[in-house]
Amino acid sequence: MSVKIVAFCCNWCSYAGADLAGTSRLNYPAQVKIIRVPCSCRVDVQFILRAFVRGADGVIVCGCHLGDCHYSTGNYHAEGRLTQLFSLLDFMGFERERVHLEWISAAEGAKFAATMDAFVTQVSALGKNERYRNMYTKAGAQNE
Amino acid sequence: MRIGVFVCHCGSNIKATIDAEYIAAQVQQDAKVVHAAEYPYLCAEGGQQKIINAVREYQLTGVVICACSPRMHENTFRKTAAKAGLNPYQIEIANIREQCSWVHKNKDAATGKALKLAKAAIARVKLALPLFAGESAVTKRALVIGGGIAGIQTALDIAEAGFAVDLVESTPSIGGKMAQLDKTFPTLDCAACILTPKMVDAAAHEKITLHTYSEVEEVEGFVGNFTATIRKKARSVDMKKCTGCGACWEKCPSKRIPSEFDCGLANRTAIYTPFAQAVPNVPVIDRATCIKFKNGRCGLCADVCQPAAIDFTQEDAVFTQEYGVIIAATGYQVFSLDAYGEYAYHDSKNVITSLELERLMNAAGPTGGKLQRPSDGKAPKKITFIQCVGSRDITRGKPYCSKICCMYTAKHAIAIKEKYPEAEIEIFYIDVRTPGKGFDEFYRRAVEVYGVRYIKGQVGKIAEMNGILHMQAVDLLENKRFDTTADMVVLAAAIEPSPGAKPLAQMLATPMDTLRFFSEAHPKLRPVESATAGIFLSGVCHGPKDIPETVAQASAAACKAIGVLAKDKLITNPCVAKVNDKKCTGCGRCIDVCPYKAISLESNAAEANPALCQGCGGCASLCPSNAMDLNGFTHKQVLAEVDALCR
Amino acid sequence: MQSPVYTCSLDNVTQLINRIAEKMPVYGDFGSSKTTLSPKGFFLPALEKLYETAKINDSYKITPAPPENAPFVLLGIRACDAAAIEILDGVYLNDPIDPQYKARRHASYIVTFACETMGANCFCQSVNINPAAPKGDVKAWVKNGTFFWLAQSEKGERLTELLLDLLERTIPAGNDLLPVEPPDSAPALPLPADMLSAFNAPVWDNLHRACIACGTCTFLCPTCQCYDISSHECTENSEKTHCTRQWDACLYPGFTQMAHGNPRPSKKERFRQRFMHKLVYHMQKYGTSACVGCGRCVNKCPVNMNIVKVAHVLAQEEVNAYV
Amino acid sequence: MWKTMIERCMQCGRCSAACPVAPFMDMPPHKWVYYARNGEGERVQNAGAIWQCLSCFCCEARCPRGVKPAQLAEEKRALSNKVVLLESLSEHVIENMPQQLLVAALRKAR
Amino acid sequence: MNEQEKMRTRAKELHAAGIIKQVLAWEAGAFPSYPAPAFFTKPNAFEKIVYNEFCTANLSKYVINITEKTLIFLRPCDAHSFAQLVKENQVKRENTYVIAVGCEGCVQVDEGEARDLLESCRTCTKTDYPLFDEEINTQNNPRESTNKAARFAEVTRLDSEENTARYAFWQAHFSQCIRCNACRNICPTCHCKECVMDSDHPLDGQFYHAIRALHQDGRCTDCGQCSRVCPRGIPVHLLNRKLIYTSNK
Repeated sequence: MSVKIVAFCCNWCSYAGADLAGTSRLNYPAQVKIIRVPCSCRVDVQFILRAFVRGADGVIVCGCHLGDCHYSTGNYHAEGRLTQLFSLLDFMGFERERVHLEWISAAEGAKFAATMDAFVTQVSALGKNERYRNMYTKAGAQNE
Repeated sequence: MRIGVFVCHCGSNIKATIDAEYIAAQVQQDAKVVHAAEYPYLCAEGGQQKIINAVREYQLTGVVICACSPRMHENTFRKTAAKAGLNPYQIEIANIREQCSWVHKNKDAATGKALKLAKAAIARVKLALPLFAGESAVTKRALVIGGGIAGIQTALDIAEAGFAVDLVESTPSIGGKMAQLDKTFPTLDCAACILTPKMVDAAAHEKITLHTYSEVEEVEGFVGNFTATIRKKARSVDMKKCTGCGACWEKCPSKRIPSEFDCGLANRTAIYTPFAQAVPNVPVIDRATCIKFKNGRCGLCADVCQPAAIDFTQEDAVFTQEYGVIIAATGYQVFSLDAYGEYAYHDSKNVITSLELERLMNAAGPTGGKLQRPSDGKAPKKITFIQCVGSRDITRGKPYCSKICCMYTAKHAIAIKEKYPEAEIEIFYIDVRTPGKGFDEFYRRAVEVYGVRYIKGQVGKIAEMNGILHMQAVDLLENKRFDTTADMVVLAAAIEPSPGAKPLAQMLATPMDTLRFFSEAHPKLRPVESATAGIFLSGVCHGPKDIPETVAQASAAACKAIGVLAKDKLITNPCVAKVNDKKCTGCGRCIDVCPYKAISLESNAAEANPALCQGCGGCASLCPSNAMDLNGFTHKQVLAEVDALCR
Repeated sequence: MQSPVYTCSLDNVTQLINRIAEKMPVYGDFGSSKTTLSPKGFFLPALEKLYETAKINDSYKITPAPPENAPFVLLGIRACDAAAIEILDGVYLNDPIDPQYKARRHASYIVTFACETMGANCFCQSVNINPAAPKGDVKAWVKNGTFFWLAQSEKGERLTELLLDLLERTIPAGNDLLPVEPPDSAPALPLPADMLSAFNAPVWDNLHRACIACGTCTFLCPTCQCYDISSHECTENSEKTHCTRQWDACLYPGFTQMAHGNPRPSKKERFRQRFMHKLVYHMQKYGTSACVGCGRCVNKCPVNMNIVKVAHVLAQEEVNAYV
Repeated sequence: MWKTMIERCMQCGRCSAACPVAPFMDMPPHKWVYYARNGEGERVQNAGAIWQCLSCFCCEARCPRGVKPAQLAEEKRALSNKVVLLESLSEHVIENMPQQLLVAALRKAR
Repeated sequence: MNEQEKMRTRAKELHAAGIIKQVLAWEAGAFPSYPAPAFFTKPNAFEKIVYNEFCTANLSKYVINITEKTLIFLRPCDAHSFAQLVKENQVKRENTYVIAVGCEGCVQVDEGEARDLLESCRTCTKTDYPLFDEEINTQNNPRESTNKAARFAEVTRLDSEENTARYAFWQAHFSQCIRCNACRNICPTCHCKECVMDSDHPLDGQFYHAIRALHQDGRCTDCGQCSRVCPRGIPVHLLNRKLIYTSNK
């Protein structure tokens, strides 16, 4: 079963980058499904964790390059918060490669497609996200 | 909840790789979807009509449109929904063109993904609350901070449009740096001839109120509803009575105070007007140097003043005023050359900056326009100009090019050669940058007509020995180091924002770059507005620029400000943060994350000001108890979308 | 006819256990003290699936979970836990009978073990339970080096038949049949003079504040028997759902959350309910307090709140800050 | 090897202007950086100028882009296998050689 | 430990002087080594105040939204939590009268006997009191910098291991978790009126521990209560320490 990827894209830069990838007819895997958010700082840690628990195998957050944020400091807060989340997930033993933060501007359609390609291959290598579902069940226990 | 789903073919753009009928059929399995249809061109007139009819016929309370990117037609479909009587924020768009049909070739994969995106949009629209754009009143009055050419031009344009303007200037007279200049490039017409008429117009204009010798102390509020506290420093002279006759500063005994206006090259009295054509032409008592204020004796000026306008007991007057918009026009100052010992600027009187040269050349200046060496007053026969002193320097100076030096140095060279044809002028440069209209022709005239010698190289060291300035220099084209001498050296010093800019930016909560220039909202889309709504940028406070550009930008800032003042009501973006005060514990963590300082603590619960909030959502995702939420992108909506996409 | 007392030497007790283990699974041992978790989990698991529903075109098919009636043996159950199991029987085996509980309970053999010493925070004697005379299908005890085994129920006899070749009938000289009686160390747990008035006692306002409503006491308590039923969607395919029963705690805010709101809105009501149920309501309905004095809640409560202090305060014996 | 930041140079010539020894050099400091940047390192290495450099660091102090010509010279000297023999300097030269030049020369002599 | 006497006398004096209305301290329980936090309103009850190495509960959370003027005794870890609560406007400083008390570390109690020093006390690096009105032998806080290394030893040890080894470590622990929320209810900086795990994510218990730790990022004062109260002994404080460790870097 192919992996499920959720991508949070900020409306002003990376979502526009995704649209540009579209208009330039570039190609990236269909498992990637994009959720539009006003700014990368709108991506709450609960959204990412909820996605994993509900069956996503990889989550990528895209935002404007540092300094280009439409809301001036949004992406700095996003970076601060998400680096803490990623280091905690790694600490808890979840594969760090299932989450990713990338700055993509409205003019980088090609970069968007390339980033999605690379991310899907990276997550497919890890396969389905069993660790999230089994964290609370003893390896052998079956009470789900 | 009755939802209608409309799948667009977009001609063949979507239809080619996505099976629209299949999606229209599949979404009907959801009990809440009461109508689903597809149409070749939804954005066209026919398509929109189809949506309006369906909304009326099936009494739809939510519409999902599977078509192109919301960045393309979100507003179009919002207007369609409004026409159909539905709240414009109860429609959701699934981007199945740019982000699906155009980027996935395999039909099944594309259709499967499109169905998932449609289901996600349905999940969002089920939770979409009707949103209503807020309104806030607009005070029909503008505040311009900084009385240079930029501030004056902006004030005049706004006043011409019929709105009241307060022009606040910290020095005793408006005019700014331009008043100190002799001639202006590229037309060589005299600065005063352009500036003074504008100053008089500004003073006389019934819509403009001048507040000179005043400073803005505090600014609160938001676009349309600013409240500024302004302190009018005590001039110790009653402005109504004073006729500007000048008897007082004639008689004033303390005459040895270096005049800021003349860059210290001449002296002024304790009671003074900065320059002859000062507007308002009312003197100010400099309390730090006036003998009356130092030890209570003197008071001569009061005695000679017929209209008895002198009033030593005058106090600072602080007043608050409502404004709709604020324009920053704080201008620039010359970069201090303390770090550049090698040019001996502080050691030798004959090494001066270009601004000081402007004063020496100015007819109203300390030498009445005669070019003299500040040390011995003789006319200099050989003058050397050194460019880029402090500019383009990342170690001790400013990393940027100050933009105006190449042109004003060429102007000085021509002006000197016109008055003293026999003078010998050398200019050391890295690159001569003259990009403006008629600028390069002007620079070539200096070289070809007036025989000014441009040397591509630099001066390493200057030392004054018995009146002669000896210089160690290098000529890169000759590729050799040589020594030369000069009677006077003029340094083209860098320019930097005026000291008042940083505190003002903090007061207005407008972003500033690391070099203390105001940051524009967007270099191309919104060049004269700051990121904070209602604050506009005029002149060099935004970045180095010459007078033609300053005036152009000043008018642009005025036009943008008029755009706000002309409206009676400001429509505020409805997708703003809103707090559920039953859940909010008042911990205040959201306050610091807001780039627009839109959040405040009211009786132990946070509150977001809809007029200031731009809807970035940083506060909503920081709030641990989900008390803070963002209209249009609520926690529940995004979670529902995540669930729909992950199932 | 009271069945005879059997004995065997201490070292072949493990043989006894292995023999039983050949027939059916055996849990627990004759360890030094009571287990940290109570045995209620064997009859009322923390989480069990009640039934599954599957959607078949437009109708639903419900498949109840099969009852677990495979026999099993619990060894080393102490007097307090044995009494607790009886209390649970009183609730789950009387009308309305709980089928899952009944299946597991009838399949179980309880081998109890007498306590010679009182644990640090045991107070079973205060709730008139004799630690030396535990109920259960079989009572076992150790007295100066010999292991005694006495079947006390029909199930107990069936179990003893399996071990006849390992057990002897002879009683070693100088030994009477009774196990050692530990001294009576804790005063009787006082019960509120007027049962129902305790509900409005002003002490609750102050008494509840230390509690952090974490529910650890209800989780460990052998007699706490409240549960919550909820149905979940299988995350894999949304056509199937299953309904589960899991332990709940009256201390949790969601415990009595209803459509109109929550009759026990604040921690105070929930804290009061926990102890009123244990000391007063159960006493009224079944004649005994629902507390068996095992002391697990005293030991594990993070803020050292416990039922003994509450009982004393309720009985107004102890005048202190709360009154 | 050494952080010479030569990529930042804008050929303004201030280093050569500031260099006290530049008039006597066959290749002024701004040319060292120019050639080093264009990949002609050997030209600089073979230039006599790098041996005339007093290591007074005036060039680095005055450079507006933070380029390090003196360190570039130091690097080239280290690369070249030329050796300044102390005994080859006459008595007279040692007496009235400026103290700074003596220290710089000795530091380079091996 | 004569702090107990001084605390009782000070409580009486302050109450008599009308400066305070009630006292929050530890009270002797029915069993000797189980003192519980309690509010004392009647002076005659002040005799019940007890202070020994069994007083393991952190008192700062009980003063949230307190209305009457309360005397509260704080040790270094409680004091830091209290300061964070004041910073987050959860308690009005003027409603509290704070006495800082010395602390030599508390011990874990199991079956009535004292086991070893609490994990948080063994690696305690706090010897200062951010805010207090009075002090009672605060000089004898012995812990100096010796614990600085110990504080993050476990975090660095886990970090050095393989990702799968860490997963096994945490799975072994979290599969024991009974979601009693004690770690959330005891944590001073976890004071939401309604927890998002109950309101917005009732069915997603799997990321409860990650969310709880991340919500304390930048606020956690490392008082160690979350691990102390866990009935299943899960070292959840390591999650918070990891966040502190990375944000320090």
